Amino acid sequence: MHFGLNEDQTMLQDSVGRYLEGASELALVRKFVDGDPALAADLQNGLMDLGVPFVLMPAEQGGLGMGVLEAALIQEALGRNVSPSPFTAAYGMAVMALRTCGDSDWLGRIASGEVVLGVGATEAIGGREGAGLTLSGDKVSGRASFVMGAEAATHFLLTTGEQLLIVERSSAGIEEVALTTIDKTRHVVNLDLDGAAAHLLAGNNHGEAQSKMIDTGRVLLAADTLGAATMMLEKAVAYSKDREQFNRPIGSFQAVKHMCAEMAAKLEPCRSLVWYAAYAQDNVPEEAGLTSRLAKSHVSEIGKFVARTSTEVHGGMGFTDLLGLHYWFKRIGANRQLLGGPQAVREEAAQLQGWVA
Amino acid sequence: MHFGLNEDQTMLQDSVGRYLEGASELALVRKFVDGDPALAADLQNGLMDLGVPFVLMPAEQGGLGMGVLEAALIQEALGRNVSPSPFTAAYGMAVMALRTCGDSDWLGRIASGEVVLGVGATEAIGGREGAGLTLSGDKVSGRASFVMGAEAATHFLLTTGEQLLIVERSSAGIEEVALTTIDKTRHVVNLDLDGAAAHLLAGNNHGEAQSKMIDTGRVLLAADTLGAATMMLEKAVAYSKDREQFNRPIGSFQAVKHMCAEMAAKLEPCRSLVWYAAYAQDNVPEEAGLTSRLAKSHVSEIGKFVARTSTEVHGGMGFTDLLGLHYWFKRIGANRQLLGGPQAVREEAAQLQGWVA
Amino acid sequence: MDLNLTQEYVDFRAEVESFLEAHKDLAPNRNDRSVRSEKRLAWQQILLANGFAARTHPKQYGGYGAEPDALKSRIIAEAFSRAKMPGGISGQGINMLVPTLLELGTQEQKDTYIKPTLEGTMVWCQGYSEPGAGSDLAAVKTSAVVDGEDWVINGQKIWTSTAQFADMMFCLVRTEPDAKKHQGISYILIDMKTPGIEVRPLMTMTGYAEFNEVFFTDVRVPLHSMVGKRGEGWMVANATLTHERGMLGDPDAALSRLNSIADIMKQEQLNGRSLMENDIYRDRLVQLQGEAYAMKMNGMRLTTLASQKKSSGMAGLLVKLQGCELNHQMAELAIDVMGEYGILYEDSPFARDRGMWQTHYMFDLGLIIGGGSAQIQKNIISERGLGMPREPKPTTPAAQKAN
Amino acid sequence: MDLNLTQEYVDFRAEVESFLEAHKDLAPNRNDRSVRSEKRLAWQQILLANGFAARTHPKQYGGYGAEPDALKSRIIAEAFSRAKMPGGISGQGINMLVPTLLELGTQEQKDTYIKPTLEGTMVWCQGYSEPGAGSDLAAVKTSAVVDGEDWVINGQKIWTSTAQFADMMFCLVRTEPDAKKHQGISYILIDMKTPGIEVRPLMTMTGYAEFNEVFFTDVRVPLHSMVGKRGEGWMVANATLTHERGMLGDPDAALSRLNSIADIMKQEQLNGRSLMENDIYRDRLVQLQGEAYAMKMNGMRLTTLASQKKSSGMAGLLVKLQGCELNHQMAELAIDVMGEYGILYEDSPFARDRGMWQTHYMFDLGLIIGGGSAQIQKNIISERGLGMPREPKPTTPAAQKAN
Repeated sequence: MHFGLNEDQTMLQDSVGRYLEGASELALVRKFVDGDPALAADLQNGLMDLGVPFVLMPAEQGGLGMGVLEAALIQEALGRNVSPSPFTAAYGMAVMALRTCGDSDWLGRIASGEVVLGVGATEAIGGREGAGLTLSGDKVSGRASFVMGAEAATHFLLTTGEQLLIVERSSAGIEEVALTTIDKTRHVVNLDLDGAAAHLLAGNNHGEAQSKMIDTGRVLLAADTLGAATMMLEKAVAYSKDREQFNRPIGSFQAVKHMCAEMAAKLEPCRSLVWYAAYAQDNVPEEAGLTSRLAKSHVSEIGKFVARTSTEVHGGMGFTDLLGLHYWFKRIGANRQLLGGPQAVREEAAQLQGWVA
Repeated sequence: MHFGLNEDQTMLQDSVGRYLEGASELALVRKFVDGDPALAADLQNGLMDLGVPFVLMPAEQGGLGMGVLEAALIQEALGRNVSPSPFTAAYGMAVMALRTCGDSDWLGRIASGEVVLGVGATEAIGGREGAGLTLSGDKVSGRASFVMGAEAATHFLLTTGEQLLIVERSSAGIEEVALTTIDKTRHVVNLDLDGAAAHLLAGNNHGEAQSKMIDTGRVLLAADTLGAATMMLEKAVAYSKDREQFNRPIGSFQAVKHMCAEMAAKLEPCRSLVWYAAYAQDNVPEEAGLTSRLAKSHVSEIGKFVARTSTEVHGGMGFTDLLGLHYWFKRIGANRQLLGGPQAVREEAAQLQGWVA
Repeated sequence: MDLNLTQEYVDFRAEVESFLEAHKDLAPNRNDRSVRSEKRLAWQQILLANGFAARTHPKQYGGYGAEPDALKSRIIAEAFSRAKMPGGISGQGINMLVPTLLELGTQEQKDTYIKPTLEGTMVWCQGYSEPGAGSDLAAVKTSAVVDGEDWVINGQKIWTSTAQFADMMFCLVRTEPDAKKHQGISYILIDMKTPGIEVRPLMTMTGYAEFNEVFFTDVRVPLHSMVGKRGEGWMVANATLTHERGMLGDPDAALSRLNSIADIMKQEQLNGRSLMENDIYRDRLVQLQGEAYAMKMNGMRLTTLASQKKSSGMAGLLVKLQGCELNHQMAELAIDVMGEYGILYEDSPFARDRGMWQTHYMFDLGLIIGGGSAQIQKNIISERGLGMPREPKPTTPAAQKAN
Repeated sequence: MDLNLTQEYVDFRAEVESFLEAHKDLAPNRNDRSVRSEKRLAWQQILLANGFAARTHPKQYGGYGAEPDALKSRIIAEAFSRAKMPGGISGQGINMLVPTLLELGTQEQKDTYIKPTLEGTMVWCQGYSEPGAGSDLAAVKTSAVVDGEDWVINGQKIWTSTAQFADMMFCLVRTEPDAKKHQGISYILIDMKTPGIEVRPLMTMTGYAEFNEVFFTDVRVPLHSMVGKRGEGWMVANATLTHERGMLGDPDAALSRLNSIADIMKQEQLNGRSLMENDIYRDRLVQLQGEAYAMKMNGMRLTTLASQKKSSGMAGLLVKLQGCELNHQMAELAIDVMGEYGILYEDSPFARDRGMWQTHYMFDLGLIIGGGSAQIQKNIISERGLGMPREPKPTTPAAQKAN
């Protein structure tokens, strides 16, 4: 028994981390947020060079054939560097769905780089604003909201709740509405579909594929928050050692020390929870659904606490745009709500355990 | 407009407070808790001498004809001194019910000292363990649970949910089961009734009387918690100035200072809320139900925080029996659950505002 | 305890209400925040003349000269709020500079500055905070050195909220670099049109520039621009800092914000059910309502204490700490209720009120941090409110030099 | 990451399980807390012989002499727990004194004390805390003065949990009253039957006497009773204090407590509805489940780190702070769920498990406070875990003398 990362996993995380630290530095993220799309493309190329987008892709399709744990380590590094990347949707959720359905056709098109999938899963979680899709023959209509991975998508993987399907972004009958969220490091859109051509995924286990896709997405969002929150804690500690008030580093005040201690004490167990939830997706099927939900909801709550507390430790500077701390704050805030807020996800966890009908 | 206590009210609270500080000192409370009933009787006599038990009694019956605010001030002093007293039930809730029904007969018997009423209202709030009473003719059967004021009761005022009635403690068909709670400064009992003789209260507005009785009880429990929590804060501040660790009074450590500041900042607005809720019972009928519930639930939550935090400030000594701090801790804990826990009471507040069916 | 108004105040309220009814056509839109619109300045003149602005300021400086009466102030504020009409111009000039000048200014300063400030034609900004002097305000480094008939000022200020359209700044500068920290500071008035002043907008996490930075490069102001003596600036500033603390935290605002959230919860739907039917959000709403009620009643108690000219004690010290936290938590609930729609911002389709609750959520966090952070507030509550000991002075060499 | 056991460990687990199956008739009831029952002592002998107690202690002192292997330790603990059979005797003697003696004791001390301690025939209590020395353990005042061949001890200890039936105490005393605070302390072993020792039960807020106070009046112990040198007691004690921190906080226990609460929620009814149907309590339950899972996984990570002989770092430092808080919050939920029945206590009719959840609620608060309070834990996490600066030393005269 070994609870922790093995050497390969540590190396993977280190190499992605080292790459992103330079390639996704804050100045470049700011440019992306201001409308210059270059960074997303650069990162996509850079990550492709490292081979990491294909982490979940089966080896038969030319992927790395690794598991959700490795994907989570990559996602953690992306969150840590607030990197614009469609990874969660395109290479986490979508590949998991296709892999589960055994759809080698679409997997192959992704492996070749021809296709990048955005993912709209909100309708399978809880619909607002009249969202929801219906399939009639091979035409799909309705609204898919909060579709993730729109930075780079050529196609979208959507769900009717029961069936998974793919539409081409440029096809007729799709009206795309760009959404502006607090987190401008990633792009989400609404899609209004009116008889758009839909390609059903292979296989007859779409229900299972949808579950695994959402479980994977939630684990990855938890990992993203873990990375972002870890960075916010580190920044708070560093700032508190550096910044002086009343002729002392503020990090020598008990109030500041205790704020940092509370962040660390709450956050560190989240790391083990994310590791285990990710590992369980591939290795402990009976715990996959529960741990994905517990990780998503618990890490979201702790992430919110860290985001606020780190900002407080930074004082007025944390509140300004000058240090850019708010990019992490907002990324954590967006992760909290995407694919189900904490309360909704906890309710699913209770249902799963038979605690409520 | 004057939001605060007038001179009479301040004098009332001061005189009750001064009296209880001596008469209900901790050493005597300990004796009571250990089984010696003397203190309850002494306090009853002492309070009678001050005239305060009749605070809510109409002047026509020889009472003081004052309001719930005055009763709350007395209750706050009782909580502050963890005094054994049936005041909440006997002179707050019961008198309010009788006054509302216009039952001058029973009021008169209370005024003469012949009758002291315990009150069982739990069944009107939410029944567990098969509790609930049914009236058949003038006989009542069933179980009344968590009947308050059992220290001194000669009779009990009970409810079927719709009708208010009084039974004599010593009458046939009543089996009394003493309950031990964490808070041994007050006595509660369960009553198992089997065709016990019941005296219906006068009037045909029992529903209104029951509401006002419970509202009054909740305001008084909030006032009791306010008094107990205020004392716990004061004790924490005093202890922190006195106790030295690392060659400094612990009250000079920022962590301890901030714990005390948080207690004070949360608790002080509770005082205004209790005052207003109490005042509203007699003077702002449209706010009486809501503010009674908000006071009960909010002050319970803050009370819990203060009870824990004050204990922490006292360190190991707070955890031992030596200082007796736990009598306040437990009184606050019991108040929290009696007449409806915070969540149940908030749900009633939501119903009252039409926020839920 | 008597929440009814006496006849005097009932009459006064009626008087205010009939004034408002009679003048409603002259009032500018209350959401119009522009500083120098003609309509606003004209409205200010009307308010001054009728005693609804600068009510207790001396007549000789353009005020109304009434006796301070906290209850009447509250009645005025409530009547204006009910009528949805804007009250008098407020801001740091009226709230902070004018009281300072009345207490410590020279006759010439009073004559020159107070009347136009009250009339709204002279707008002020405050130059206290610096990048290195936040919680520790006495650490200001912006220097002022005598050169001939002038002070020559160099340095930088931050968090100056109205600098971009202010005529004047009241400012803390270091004039005696060798004196002990608190004794080397002076309080100086600066014309913002003086050469060498650069105002740069300061963007915050909300994405809006609610504040500015102000840079001084060899800015020359006449020697007589000082309020109080050289080296007394700390004392002068502290005389009015207490005013600022009292300005924040309106308990009625909290309850009205709470009601907005209740409305959202009734309107927003998830899977076709109103979110007000969600037990958990509803319970959080009532929890916050309990606290908002407690804060409102605490505020009413403060009004009474003020009208009795009694010290507000603990009830006053806690207002900022608890009020900002309550607002922050209300915004948090609103966002949670909206689910994924809660993260929509600015001009996004589907965004509710341009993501106002996110703006609140962040800006309220800024208020918790700024203007005397939560940590400083807790120090004050424990020391002034509870009489707990100050932290012992540290023994580091740097600290010894400074003390 | 590989949560499967290798064949070696699968075999080992099977070995433990078959041992347990074979010996189950010899095991005492695991709720039997009596210290010296014959059955328990006999069971301890069996466990020692088979390597399920004192597994890694040297053979020459009665241990089993195995290589330390954190995973095997865990497998043993889990197998015993699954079988509901009691493990080896633990307690402060085995957990704290024995490691100290092995590291710093004289040969004679090792020979005299270790074997009977491991066998459970010699029971120890710990004499560190004093009424004036809680968080600040180095402030001990109990004095030991040389008189002839003896140390003469006077003073008082508190929080000595097993003093009422202990044979011996390991104890911190002040031997050099004029030395600096941390340098005047010595570590001494005291026979509890020595005249002049009085043990008084210490009642806590739970109503039970979980601890004792111990009073010393002219208690004489031989000079050779000291471990380490005069004045080195602080160092000796700290060598094993770290062991204590590791002992607390069993993550499996948290999840099993959580499941008990889930059972309560299914059973308890309000107005005829199971409390598990209450959305708010259920949401609180799942919140705590998320945290309990996180703590369990953190604990598994610690097992792996320990088996790799790597430092546990932050993951280890946080266990006590977070674990106690989690337990406290679980008790809080259980009480809230039970409503009015949640306040019933002791032998009250209708009380659930003699008010066990109230006992937990209070005792867990005691754990948050005691054994290195939450405040001290946060200091340690920030300083050792995050490398943040210590608080500057104060300049008060008293402090200067002491430092």
